[in-house]
Amino acid sequence: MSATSEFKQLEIPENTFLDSNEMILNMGPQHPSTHGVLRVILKLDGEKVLGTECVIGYLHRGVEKIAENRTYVQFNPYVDRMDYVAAVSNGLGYCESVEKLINVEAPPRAQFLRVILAELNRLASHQVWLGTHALDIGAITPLFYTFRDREMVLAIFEKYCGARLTTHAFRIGGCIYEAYDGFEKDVIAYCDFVGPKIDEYESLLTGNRIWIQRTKGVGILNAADCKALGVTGPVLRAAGVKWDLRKAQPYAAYDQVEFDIPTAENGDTFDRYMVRIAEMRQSVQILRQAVEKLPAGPTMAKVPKVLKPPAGRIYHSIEAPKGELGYFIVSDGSTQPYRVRVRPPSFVNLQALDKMVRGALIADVVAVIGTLDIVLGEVDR
Amino acid sequence: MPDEKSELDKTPAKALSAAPAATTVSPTPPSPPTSPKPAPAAAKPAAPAAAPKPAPVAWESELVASLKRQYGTGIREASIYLTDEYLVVDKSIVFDVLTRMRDDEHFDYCVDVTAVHWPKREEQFDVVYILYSFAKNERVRIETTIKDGEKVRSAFSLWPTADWLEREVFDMFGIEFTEHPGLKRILLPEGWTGYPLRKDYGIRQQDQAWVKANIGIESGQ
Amino acid sequence: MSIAPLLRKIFLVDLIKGLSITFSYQGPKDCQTEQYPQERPQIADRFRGQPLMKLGENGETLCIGCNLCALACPENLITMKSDRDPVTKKKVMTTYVYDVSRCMFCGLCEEACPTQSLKLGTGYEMALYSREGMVLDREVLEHRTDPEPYDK
Amino acid sequence: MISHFLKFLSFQGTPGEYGSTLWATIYILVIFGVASVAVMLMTYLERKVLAHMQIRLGPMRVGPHGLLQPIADALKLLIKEDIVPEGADKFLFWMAPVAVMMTAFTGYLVIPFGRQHAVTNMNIGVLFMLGISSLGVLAVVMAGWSSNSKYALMGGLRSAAQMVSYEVAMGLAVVSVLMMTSLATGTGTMSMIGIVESQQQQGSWFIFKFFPVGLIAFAVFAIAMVAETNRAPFDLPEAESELTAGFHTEYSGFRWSLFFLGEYVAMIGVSSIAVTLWLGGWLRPFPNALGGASWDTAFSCAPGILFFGLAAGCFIGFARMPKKPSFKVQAIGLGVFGVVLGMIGAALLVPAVRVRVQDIFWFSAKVGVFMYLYIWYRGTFPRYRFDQLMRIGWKVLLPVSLAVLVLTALIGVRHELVAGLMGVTR
Repeated sequence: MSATSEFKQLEIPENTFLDSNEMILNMGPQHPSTHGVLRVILKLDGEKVLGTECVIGYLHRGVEKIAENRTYVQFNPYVDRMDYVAAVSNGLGYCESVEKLINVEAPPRAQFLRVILAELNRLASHQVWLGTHALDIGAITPLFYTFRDREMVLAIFEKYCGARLTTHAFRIGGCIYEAYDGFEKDVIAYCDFVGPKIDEYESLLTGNRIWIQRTKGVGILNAADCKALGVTGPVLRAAGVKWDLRKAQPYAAYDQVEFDIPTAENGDTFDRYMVRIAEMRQSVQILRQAVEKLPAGPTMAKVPKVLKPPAGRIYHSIEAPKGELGYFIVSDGSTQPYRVRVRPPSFVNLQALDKMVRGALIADVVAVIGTLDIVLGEVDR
Repeated sequence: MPDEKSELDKTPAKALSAAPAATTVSPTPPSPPTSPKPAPAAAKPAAPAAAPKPAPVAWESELVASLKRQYGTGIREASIYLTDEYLVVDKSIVFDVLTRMRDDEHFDYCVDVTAVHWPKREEQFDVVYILYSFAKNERVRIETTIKDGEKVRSAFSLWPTADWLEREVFDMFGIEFTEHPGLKRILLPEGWTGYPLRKDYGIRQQDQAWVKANIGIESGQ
Repeated sequence: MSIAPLLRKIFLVDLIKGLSITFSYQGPKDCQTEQYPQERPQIADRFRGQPLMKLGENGETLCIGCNLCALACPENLITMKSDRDPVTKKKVMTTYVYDVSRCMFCGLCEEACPTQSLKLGTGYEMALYSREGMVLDREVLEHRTDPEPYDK
Repeated sequence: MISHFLKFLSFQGTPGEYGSTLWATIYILVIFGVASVAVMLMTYLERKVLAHMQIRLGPMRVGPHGLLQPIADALKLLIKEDIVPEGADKFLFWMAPVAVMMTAFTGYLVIPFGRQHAVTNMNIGVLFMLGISSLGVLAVVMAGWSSNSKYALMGGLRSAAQMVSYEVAMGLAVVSVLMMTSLATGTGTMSMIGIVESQQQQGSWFIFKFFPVGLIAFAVFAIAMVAETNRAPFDLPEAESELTAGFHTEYSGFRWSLFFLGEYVAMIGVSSIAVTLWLGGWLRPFPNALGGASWDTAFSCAPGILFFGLAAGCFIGFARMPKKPSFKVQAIGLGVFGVVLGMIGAALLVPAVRVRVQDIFWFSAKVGVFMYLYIWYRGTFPRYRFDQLMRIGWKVLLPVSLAVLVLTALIGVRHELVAGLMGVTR
């Protein structure tokens, strides 16, 4: 929440006739399209953006400090509150990290359940992204269609673990909830349902000339910039880097399902849109395979009731819908983590905003914020 | 609905009663009955299944050997712990090592920069860099230790992503980075006193003066 | 540019495709709105909502005063006091306070409960006009009658 | 008094032509009232139609099926606190909404809702209408400037640029119609009533004239008019996701409602121009294919039948209402509303009323189609970016409208020549 020190020296002098100056425009934290409480200070020349500065922290809750004061098990529900749109992925990353720390592996059934839920969540997250992104660009209707389809995912979550948004679906050592009766049927029904719906989003947007004009060539971020800025997830893949942690360093049961990593070439907003749409299709494919292969067996590994991991430190990361979500956990041998560091994809990706919007127009800033797919709960933690 | 017994009622109890009440870590990960998961690319040589507690084992590789040749005792430790490869290097050479990692070893992606506070040690802080190489699909952690008040050279010139990550470390731990383009608080408001992730900072503690001056309330708690 | 895309562009095919989708959704059967107080959502059995303490068949409490739920709670919102019964030498819960205002419905307490006495039920209409009402004691948890469902 | 009344009723023309200031004033008041009611209806329909496109229900609580929602909105806006931002130019801030209203309503002076149903038959009607509607931009700029807010200023600037650019294409498209009016009479007319009458004489709506030239001119106008009224997909001046609300960001309560009213009145206004110029104004559809006195009678029954249909819809809704005590008032309200609609429908079938009302009905029906299109666009399209908007205005619409103008002239001259050679008398 730093002030505008960088722009402070740019005090606007007394206006004279036909004298033009740069304008500082404050966007947010109360603004319809900053996806929460992001504040962007724009330096403008007319409508053209000369520079930006992000001011974040309005939603800072000190998750990492909370972690140091909770036991490993107790901290689990808190991670759902970071990226609340993809709570399952957060929980998956945390549980896998602690499992790595205590050297326990979840049973195969749990692994597959995790894949199913994480992919459902990826679809839900992308649907929220698509709806809000389209809303930013001015199409208000896709939002309602995507939220309708997301509703089915939330219904499955509710039936599976009793909560819709902040699910707390996984526990350290596996999944504490057994799949309910008809779980597989529901997932397959959702797969059958959502396929045509993705086509529908596409026919509303993909071919639309306004959509193409608004997204093609906007907010270009090439592969080198992506790597330098640490940008991961669909943004990186849209720049042509075929890298997905699900393939590069498989976790859960991702090595037992087949899927492609969709990529694009230009790294502009349209490509990121196409990559995410393709990812949704891949997720549907993963879901079908995972349901088919879902093995029988226990869902929880043997984990002591009082968790005291040996002293040590590990880093583990997963492919969250927004990018690489990592947990760096330091244990001192007690029941509480000594330090938990969350490597949030939204936080790192948001850094690229300045690079992407320099020289663009105000309308593009909104489009780029949308295409980065940030969740302020995760940016600020 | 006291008489309605849903599955939820049974499952947790079953799972919990199956778990041993002991406080020690169960040493052997249960081997899955069907199709054991093939080891991922970075294999799991560490943490032998029989060992009661996983311990770091020495990390032998060409990279480590060449680094050791170049920096000698500057490389204090090179180990693998639970598949995580990490180096502990001296503060004086950490920037050089990072530069080398980026330029010669293709670690072109800086995953994270963070810190850990150990108030009882003389060198209070661990500064941790997590690097990843797309070409090698390999992740390396580079750690260094510094005293309170000591400065570290910023990795911004190597990876621009370090900008915000280092600002967050500064914000939360008060570790200063030299040659950083704009080192200031990022999550907390400017003018806040105290560094929340230090161990001597209480979980309910906050800058009362700031809160009073800027928000006009006595306390947020 | 070949002729077909050009024609498609001139005749606004892309725009008409979008228009036809929004047009086709106008029917009342596609409507997804749930008119809340009249139509009530289907709540899953596992839903984690209103906390309850279940009673045994004869109306006796199932709680054995083990305090595990209070220990499991990340928010420390459960306060329990127990005494040892002088006759049976068993622990007996004396007071039990559950502060729903801080609850995040994670379900760790019900998982910790060895007798399945504590449960997060399916009630979801928990809005109140006062914070004090959110602090539930044993009486409320055990004999909670669901409030009159909102129907206006 | 009564004879005066009957004399005016039997006069086939507007109050302006009749030369009565009293009747003109009455007409103005009636138009003002009806337009305001139409805006309220439009807000209700917009919310309902948009909601259904977005698989929602829209307003359902205030009155049966939210029928009283516009009234509730209006009340809420009237009693809301009126905030003037610090540092605002008070006078301009006060003037801007008034100016929006004035410009929007002044154009209605020349709109012919029927042969008799216009305040006056002004000989420069179209020019007057275009001129007045382009004055609206002044009010928007005033609002944007006086608010002392950067968002409002940006909105005002965008609006000024946008309205000025699209005016050009709009005007050129109109000129092609004016040329078409000269075909039958030798001299064209700018009178709105005259344009409709010339379509009647030529036996063709101008949208079908010299197919597809008329259609293209109409398309240019239809696009430009959406931009002119700042509606999606050209709603940049008030682009919510970028500028929160554009030029009226700082307005609240009653002042804001004047902007709102002005916007919708302007929408109806420009749609009226389009209807008058291309879609035959108050003329009923299929005058040639389905001509004759019996068809005339059949078509004149349409308004009554429409109201009966609406009443039937109300009764179906009445029957479907949940049978709960809390719904009793709503159900009765819907039933009563249905009865009222039915009675109106019955009244509209009386021959004397029927003949006088059918013009207004056909005109309103055509305008209604445009209103639906406005809502439909808003429900479907993303928003253009500023530079793209300008590009379309100057690089697409302007050349096309120029080409249409030239084509119309060429075809018109050829048509006249052929007609002259054939010796057809005008």
